[in-house]
Amino acid sequence: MNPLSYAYLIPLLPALGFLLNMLFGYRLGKRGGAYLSVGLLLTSTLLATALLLQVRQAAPVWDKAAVFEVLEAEEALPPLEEVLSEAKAMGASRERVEALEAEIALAEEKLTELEHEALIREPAADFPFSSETPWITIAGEQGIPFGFLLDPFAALMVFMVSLVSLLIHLFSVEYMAGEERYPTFFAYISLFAAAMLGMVMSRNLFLLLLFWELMGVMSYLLIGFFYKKVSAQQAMKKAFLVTKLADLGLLVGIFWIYRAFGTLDLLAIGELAPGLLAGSAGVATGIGLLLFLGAMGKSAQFPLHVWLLDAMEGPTPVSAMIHAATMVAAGVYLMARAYPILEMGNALPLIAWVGGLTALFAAALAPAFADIKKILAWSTVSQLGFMFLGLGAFGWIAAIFHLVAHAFFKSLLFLGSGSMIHGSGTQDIFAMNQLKKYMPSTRWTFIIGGLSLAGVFPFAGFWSKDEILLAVKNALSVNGGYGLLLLIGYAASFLTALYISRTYLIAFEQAKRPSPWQAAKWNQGGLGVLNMSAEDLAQDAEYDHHDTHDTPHESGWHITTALWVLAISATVFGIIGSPFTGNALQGFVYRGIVPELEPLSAQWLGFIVSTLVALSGITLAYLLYGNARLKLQAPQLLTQLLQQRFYLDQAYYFFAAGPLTRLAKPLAWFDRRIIDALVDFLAWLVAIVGDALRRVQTGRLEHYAWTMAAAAVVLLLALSFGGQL
Amino acid sequence: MEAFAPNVLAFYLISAVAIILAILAVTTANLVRAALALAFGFFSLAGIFWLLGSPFVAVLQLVVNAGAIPIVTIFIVMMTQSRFSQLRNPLFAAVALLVAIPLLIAAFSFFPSPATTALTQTTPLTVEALGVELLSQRGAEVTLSSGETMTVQAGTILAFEVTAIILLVAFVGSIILARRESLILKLESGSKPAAEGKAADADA
Amino acid sequence: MVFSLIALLLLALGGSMTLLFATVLERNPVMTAGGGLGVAVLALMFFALSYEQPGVLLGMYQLGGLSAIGGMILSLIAALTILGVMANPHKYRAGLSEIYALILFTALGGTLMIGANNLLLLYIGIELSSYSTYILVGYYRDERYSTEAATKYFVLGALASALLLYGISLLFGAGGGLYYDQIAATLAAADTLPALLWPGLALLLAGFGFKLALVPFHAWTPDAYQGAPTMAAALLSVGPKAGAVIALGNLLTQALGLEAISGVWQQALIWLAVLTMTVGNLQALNQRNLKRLLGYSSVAQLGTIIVGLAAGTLAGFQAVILYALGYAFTNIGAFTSIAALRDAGVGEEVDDYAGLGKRQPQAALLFTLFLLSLAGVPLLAGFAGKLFVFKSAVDAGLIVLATIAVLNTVIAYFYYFRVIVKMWLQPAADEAQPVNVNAIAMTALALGVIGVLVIGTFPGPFLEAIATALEPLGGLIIVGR
Amino acid sequence: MLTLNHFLALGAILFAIGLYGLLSRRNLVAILMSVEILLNAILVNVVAIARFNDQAQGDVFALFIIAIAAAEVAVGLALFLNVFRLNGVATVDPLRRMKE
Repeated sequence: MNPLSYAYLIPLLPALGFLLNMLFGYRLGKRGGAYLSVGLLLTSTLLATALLLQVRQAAPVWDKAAVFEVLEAEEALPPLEEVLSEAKAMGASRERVEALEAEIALAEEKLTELEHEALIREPAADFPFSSETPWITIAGEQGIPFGFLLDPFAALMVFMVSLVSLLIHLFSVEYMAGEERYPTFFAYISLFAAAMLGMVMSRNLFLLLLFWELMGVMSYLLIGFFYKKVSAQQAMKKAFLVTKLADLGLLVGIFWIYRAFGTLDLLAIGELAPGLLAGSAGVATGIGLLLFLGAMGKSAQFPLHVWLLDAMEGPTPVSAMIHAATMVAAGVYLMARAYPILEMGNALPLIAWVGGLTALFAAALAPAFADIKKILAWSTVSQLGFMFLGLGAFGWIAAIFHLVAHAFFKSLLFLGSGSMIHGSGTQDIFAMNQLKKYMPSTRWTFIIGGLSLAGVFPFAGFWSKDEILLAVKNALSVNGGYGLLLLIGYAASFLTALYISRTYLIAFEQAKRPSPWQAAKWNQGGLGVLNMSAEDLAQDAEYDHHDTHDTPHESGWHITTALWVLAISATVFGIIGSPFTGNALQGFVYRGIVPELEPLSAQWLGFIVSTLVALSGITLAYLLYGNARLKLQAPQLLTQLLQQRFYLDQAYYFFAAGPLTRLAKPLAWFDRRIIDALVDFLAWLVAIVGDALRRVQTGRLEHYAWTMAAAAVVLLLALSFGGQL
Repeated sequence: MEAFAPNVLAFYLISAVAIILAILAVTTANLVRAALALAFGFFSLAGIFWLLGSPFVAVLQLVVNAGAIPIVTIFIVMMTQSRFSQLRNPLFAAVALLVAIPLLIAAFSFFPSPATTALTQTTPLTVEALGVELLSQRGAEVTLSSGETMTVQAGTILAFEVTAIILLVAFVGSIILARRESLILKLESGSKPAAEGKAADADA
Repeated sequence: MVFSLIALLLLALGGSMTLLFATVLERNPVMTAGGGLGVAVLALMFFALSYEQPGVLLGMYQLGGLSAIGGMILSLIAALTILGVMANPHKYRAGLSEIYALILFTALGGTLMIGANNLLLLYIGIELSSYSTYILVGYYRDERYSTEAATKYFVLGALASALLLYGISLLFGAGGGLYYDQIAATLAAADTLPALLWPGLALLLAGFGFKLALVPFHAWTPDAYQGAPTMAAALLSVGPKAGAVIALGNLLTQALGLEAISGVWQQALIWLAVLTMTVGNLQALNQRNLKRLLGYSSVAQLGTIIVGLAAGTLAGFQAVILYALGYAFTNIGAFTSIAALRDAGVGEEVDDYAGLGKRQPQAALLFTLFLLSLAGVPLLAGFAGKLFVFKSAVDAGLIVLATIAVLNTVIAYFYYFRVIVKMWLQPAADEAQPVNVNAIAMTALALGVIGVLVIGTFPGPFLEAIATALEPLGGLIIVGR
Repeated sequence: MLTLNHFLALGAILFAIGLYGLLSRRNLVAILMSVEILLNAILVNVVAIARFNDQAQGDVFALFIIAIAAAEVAVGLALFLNVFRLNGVATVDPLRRMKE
């Protein structure tokens, strides 16, 4: 059975969940709607699993050892060609040139032979699966068809998104219980998942953009789910505005692609790009930067990361959804999809730098926070930075490897934090009271997630992060600047290990103690970051006043099941990208003729270094927070600076809001007095003319007949003489 | 002179009669007289058709246009008690002239020129050929009673069938619009269709 | 081929049979209405089955392709109109099956116009749909308004058909035959174009101008709509117009597609389009009666459709047909809303609609959607039609025309939104009593909205089908830049 | 010599007269008579053109015009009777309720 025959159901079922929950959610009993959503998504996940298996079945299989030989043979070619062109330029003898040419031909022949040998199994005839039905047809142009593209990359994403979304749904059944708008929540979050699933399956950029925007809308609604809170209102607006601003870039980029390629079909773009853009790196760079702008917004890259932290105003499952499976992954997905264009231009180093700096900057901020969700949010920003670093360092497969791995462990951590909040009634890690005593499942799964995040052998994060750092190291041969980025990457890894260990130690191991942050007047959230007045803050405080439990409790089976499944995924998943399995993942998802694999010999040094870096981070955290051997008081100024996120948000409000308001005042006057008056005048004129014309309609038959006959005669004269001329 | 060949003479004579009668028909105040003028005008047009070599059209013209229609018209003139048209509104006449004269000028300026074919060179149409055209398909080969075969040029059998529907519509329509009292209305005396359009009844 | 024939026979015989059984079924309005509806729906299905099977019926009528698409649009219009009538049959003198027969004959007339490959059948199709609509407009024989409307429509229609026929006779002289292919061949072979062609073309356009209610041949429209029974106005506003506009496109491209001629009719259509859109919209601005308002609005809409024909390209013709399809759903929906609300006791003046959003939210919502579609709001059928029409105009280099058209859309927003604002934002004049709209009317409205939404969101398949139908014409369109 | 132009001229003159009548008359029946003149003018055109081109289709067309004109008269007269019944006169004068 062709997977296309059922693939459309994968996004459709959660969308159906949305519809049913919106229409009947409140009539389906207490949890009826929720279980309905879970059931639909479970079906989607099963279908996604089938899809992944079928795509795997249809994909070509490579012999790893032979692939190395191919790669070697490939590398040997360019120097030979160089020699030949040099020889020609020098005016070498005919025999020499012929000999060189023969050598190249031989090498090429050998390469083809090797390639043939390395291919253990041919791909199926209809691989990659894709469908196309007419949707928007424009006479004389290609138009925009409606279609799915189910290549290995898409299949992998579909599997990850549906599985993680399913677990988040399951988690929410318990976590959101008792909420007033319980069915609405499930409706929204189902559609959110549907939009992401639809996006990764889209065959063309226009469809992708539609789902992208749908996701934007759903995130807006979900972040503002507690819409009674002023901070939630502000946060939803902020998220929407920032991502919308970035989407503008994406939109222009897509237009540009249509102009350059005459199509938005991803398959066609992939095939056309090397030929079309060969001589025009400028176009490729331009398109790449515009797309990157869109991705920066969705994937929260510096300096457009500001919305992500405040998106924590949404319920915790929403955060998990946004940070793991859907929203932020969209940007990385888009960039990976647009890779054929990106590699023809010069935008990649910039992307690498933005990613690297974001990774470091966010990892540095995380230890300054006490709100567990905010720590994890910074962690997401940082990890996304890693992904973009990988993308920018020519390692797009490494980036998506990390994307999927991150989806598993970050959703695990978020759901874990949700469980902790659920159990202890607070988000402040200092206020949580030795959770390890009360919440064993949460504790162990959190440890697994944390180790994975910190990049400790053998968890998923270890393998994927190392792939990225390896890509950066390899990129050194292209550009020396990547050397600095490699250092930045290691620094960020170190900080990552530090902040996640700190979180664990304080929340699970330590007894409850007064939070140092409560005392400071610049405490969490607050005026500047969300542009809220003091009254708003007070109002919010009243709204979310609830008791913290001194004796936390473990969560129910919905939550622990979700946690354990994710924990297993976060452990196991990395293995398929590791050298143990012959880098199965990299061999599955690739572009070009053969997968570009790395031999173990090139990797083991990186493994050791990153293990050391992670362990040192954990050790430092243990010394600082675990047994407090090391007493280190950060200067208040630094803490404040970090806490206020380098005052970046304030700067935005100051520069965007202040001068704009001042500028707006005269403009408003101009608008009211001149433009509006002009418009009013025009409207008045139109009304007057309309009224006059209305009176022309006298209601008298003879007048009508006269007009008609006269008009016919005029037409007759005009056409007759006009035609004759 | 050739200009005064018998058929030329006949044409001018009949045309003059037809034009004068037509003018009478559109200007006379007495509508009965106008209808009569119309009838005789159409009668003379039948002569034109005869002249053109189309006897069947001429006969049909006599029967329908010159016969039936003026009679029905006179009936309606009587029934609507409007034997005399409210007379000559100069404005109406002026406007009508203002439109009709340019039309005439325009129509006259676009005759095919020079017209070389004389009427005498055309072949009259037999009724049989007309019938064949009317009741067969385009391109069909038909053997005439004379033994000749002819290829059907137009073949209007479909139009002929559709015309039946038009006549049916006209027939039904006249009944709907003009029957004296609606039987159905009596049957359901409860519902007055007069409700529609009431809102505008204030003679806006 | 067979299916198209069956569909035509269904419309012709179905109408006749309804008349025949009128006496038997006189007292059973449901049977007669159901019969009429069934015929229309079946015809729609058979046309749909046949659109990829071209053929010629008795030498005069092109089966399949364009005529099937046209037949589908017209059968659909007939079905929706009949549904609207069914919603309150006693309004239309219950049991009188004539109304269903006349609706079916109007559709048949339109279909014949579209499929005609000669001037004779074109004329007969036009007259068939005209006579049927004359009678439908004057259907309330005891109503002064209805009779006045019908008389105005009839007298002007008679004038128009005389002009059209005079034009046809001149074209017959110029083209040496009644068949489009004969005319095209004669004209293409002529060294100089015959002089009779130009007055013929002018009078032809004048005649079609009346049918399509193009300014300045439009004066009858608002009066006829206001006075006619509402569903008759609904039919009148789309049925003959959809037929005539496609038939005109067919005639102009197939018989008069020669570049030297097309330049002239394009120019004429451009002027007519500009006049029609502008005057129609301006006259609509201050209308108080909703049916009159929709009458003027339909004038303006037709002006917009004509833009696609003026473009003179295949894409333009394609857009015209899509527009006509969407317009059919939208306008019948709007009129059905008015009829349904009227039956429920709401007046026909704009002011009567104040606060309707509270009194009858469902119907008000659907009506709003129809108005939005007429205004051309994205994702609705009206937008798709406008978009593709404007695009074809721009592609044909008619930038100024397209600009004027877009400006006109803005003017149109004023009066459509005036009604919407009235419904949703203003309090009801009388005590806000809920209004009951009956189920059949709601079904008709819902069908209309579904059509509007489907065409608005997924115009692709429709455009595709239309393109397939237009394919055989491609070679005949000599214009195209 | 009689040419096509003679007949077209006759047709044009009759058409102009009919148009004059249609535009100047106020009585509806008189207007209908004018319409008849218009149609007869066209008949002259059609038959003449057909004869000069030796085409039977013009004559056939003429038959249809006559038939359809008769149908038109039937509908029109029924309608005018109705106008008379409702207004007491059969002229255009009372037909001005709907305007603007």
